[in-house]
Amino acid sequence: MSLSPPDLKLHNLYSERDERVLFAGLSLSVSAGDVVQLAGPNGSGKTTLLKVLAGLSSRYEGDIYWRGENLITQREDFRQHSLYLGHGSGIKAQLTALENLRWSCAVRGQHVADADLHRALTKVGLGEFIQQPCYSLSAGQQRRVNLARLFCCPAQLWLLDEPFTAIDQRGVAEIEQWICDFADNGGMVLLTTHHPLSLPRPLRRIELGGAS
Amino acid sequence: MVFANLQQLWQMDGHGPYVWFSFATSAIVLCALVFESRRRGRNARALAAAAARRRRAENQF
Amino acid sequence: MANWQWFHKWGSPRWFYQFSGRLLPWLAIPALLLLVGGCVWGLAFVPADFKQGNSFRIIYIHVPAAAVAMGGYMLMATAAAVHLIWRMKLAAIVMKSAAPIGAALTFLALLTGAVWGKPTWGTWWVWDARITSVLILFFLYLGLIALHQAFENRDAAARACAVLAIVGAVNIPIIYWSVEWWYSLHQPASIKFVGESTIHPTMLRPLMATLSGMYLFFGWVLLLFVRAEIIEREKNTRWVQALVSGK
Amino acid sequence: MGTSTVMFAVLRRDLQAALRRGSEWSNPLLFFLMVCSLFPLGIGPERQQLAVLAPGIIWVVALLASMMATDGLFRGDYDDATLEQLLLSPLPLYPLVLAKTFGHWLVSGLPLSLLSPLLATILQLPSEGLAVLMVSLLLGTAVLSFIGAIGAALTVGLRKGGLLLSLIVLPLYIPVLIFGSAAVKSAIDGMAYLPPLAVLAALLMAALALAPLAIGGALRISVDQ
Repeated sequence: MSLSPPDLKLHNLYSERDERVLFAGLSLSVSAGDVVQLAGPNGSGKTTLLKVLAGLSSRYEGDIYWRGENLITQREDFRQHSLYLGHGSGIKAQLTALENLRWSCAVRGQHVADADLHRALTKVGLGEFIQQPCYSLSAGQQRRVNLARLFCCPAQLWLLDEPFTAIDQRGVAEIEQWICDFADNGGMVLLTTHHPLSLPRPLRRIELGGAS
Repeated sequence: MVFANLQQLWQMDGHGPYVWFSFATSAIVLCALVFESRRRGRNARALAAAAARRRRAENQF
Repeated sequence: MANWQWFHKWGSPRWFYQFSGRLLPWLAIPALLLLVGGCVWGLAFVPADFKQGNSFRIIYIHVPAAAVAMGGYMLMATAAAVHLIWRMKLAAIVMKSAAPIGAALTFLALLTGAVWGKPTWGTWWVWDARITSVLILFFLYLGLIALHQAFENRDAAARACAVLAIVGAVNIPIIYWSVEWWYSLHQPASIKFVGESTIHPTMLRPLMATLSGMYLFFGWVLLLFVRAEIIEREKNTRWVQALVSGK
Repeated sequence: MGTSTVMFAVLRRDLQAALRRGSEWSNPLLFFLMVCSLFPLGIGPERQQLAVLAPGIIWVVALLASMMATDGLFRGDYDDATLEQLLLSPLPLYPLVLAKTFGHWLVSGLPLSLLSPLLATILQLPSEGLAVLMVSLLLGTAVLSFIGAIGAALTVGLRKGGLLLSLIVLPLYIPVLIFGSAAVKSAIDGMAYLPPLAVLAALLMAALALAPLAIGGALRISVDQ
């Protein structure tokens, strides 16, 4: 859509697990404002693809380009500008939501003032649970602590693995809105989900599991 | 030869059992390594042959 | 890239399979000749040691086994480094195949060392510096084999074992030096377990024969293990299937 | 944000998490206390006999307690997926892993060393050896933590990692055990105890410099399953 070269370009990506092909010849280019949904049955390699992009898995063939350069040479810059939210809870149960978030930002080398942390937590609806240890929160609320990272760690690319799990109906609509706002401001989103997405903006669906 | 006859070679002034036991077990272990490598080779070739037959069967249909 | 050509060619399992095929007889025959000849020479044609009597003849199998087991570990560490740096599959296969052979030779060194201790020291197990170091080397081998089996995925297993092999190789000199120091601490005046240099040259020559024979034997058996592993891993490729059905 | 502030943040979180859950730092200590008091029951109460064996006993049990503690070093983070965030940080992994392992030593090795004089008196260790025992344990348990962390990183992705960890790491612990107990013995016999302590310190420097490289590499491999 935009004239500038795509920020993220996948070329002929191939991966297999236990002698079963997950995806083959997968080519995709993502640029500012794109929202791409990776759909497909369970075990069709959606999570594997996200892990490959995030740099957590190296079991793939093919090339990935970030801003025109090969991703392998751009590892640090890519990690600075991308944010990966995986399956796990991503938080320590004995710590409070605030402490978890402070650690998540510190690990990325980004100093975030407590005020911003508070704002991020209230935005995801955990305003009054900030000082409680996370084991006293519900599964949905614990996921929201993880989602709060989206608002205090600046990034251009979101890699979201099943962001809607354990989130109630109202929450799903909220998250869809966040994704739209982020994409409208030039962000890129790659997410895997089973929910039928209803976004007011164009959405690209990539079917995995041999269909693509 | 340093020993007068085979009997002395076997006795080795009393140290015979230790020496011959060591050499015997060494021979056994080294031969076991060679047989193990042969066995792995045979298994691998059998797997490859089976894969080859499967490939030929697929190509016919 | 041209000068790296041989390196990537060398790393391709298919090329290595053919190359090693030609190499096998040149390793096997001299290995067996040197080993058997050296042993017969050491057993029957060398005068007994005036202090220890005939039990010293065990040296002709104990020292080669211990030395090649150590050499095998260092070879594994090198293959591990090559695999981690250049992701060469062949190096992973070499590392995986060298572990059981090294472990078997270390066990052999331990067994012959213990049996040798009986007539010389009167007990089956002597906490001598060399024997203790060989025992620790045996534990390192077992640790590597156990780690390799613990992983379901073969690639992850190879890379994890590569890290452990390199960490082990860095630690081996420290372990050997600390065991030597520990042994000298407790028995400063005791006679040193017969080192190569102290024995008479005529006794030394057969040792050189069995030692080089053992190295060649290690190379031969390693190639056999590696070739079997290559066939098993590449069983779905055309060249392997042609090779197998061609036979 | 400078690397040191990030390291401090990683350290702070781990200490908070560990102190909130008492079991993480009290288990190795209780193990150390109980197992040390088993030996007199096995060997017999005579003072002279125990005094000779005490340095070795305390050092072996400290080594086992430290190894038990390192199993949980990365497993907690692996299970709740915070380990991924560590690996995806734009910062190099070396300082992060260094801070994490140091934090783990503060929780396991340090209390062990501070408790050791109490154990020494139980095991009739002569008083000349007490100070050197504590110093040797302070240095030694730090080295054990870094070597153990390599094993923990290698086995974090495996279900039954605990036993395998001991098989991998124990051979690498041997030099630390040798020089640690030797330092205490020579202090008791009135001989020069500084050389073995110096070697322990050298092992610590080597571990500080090299271990995080292996730990980082091993973590990336374990997560890459």
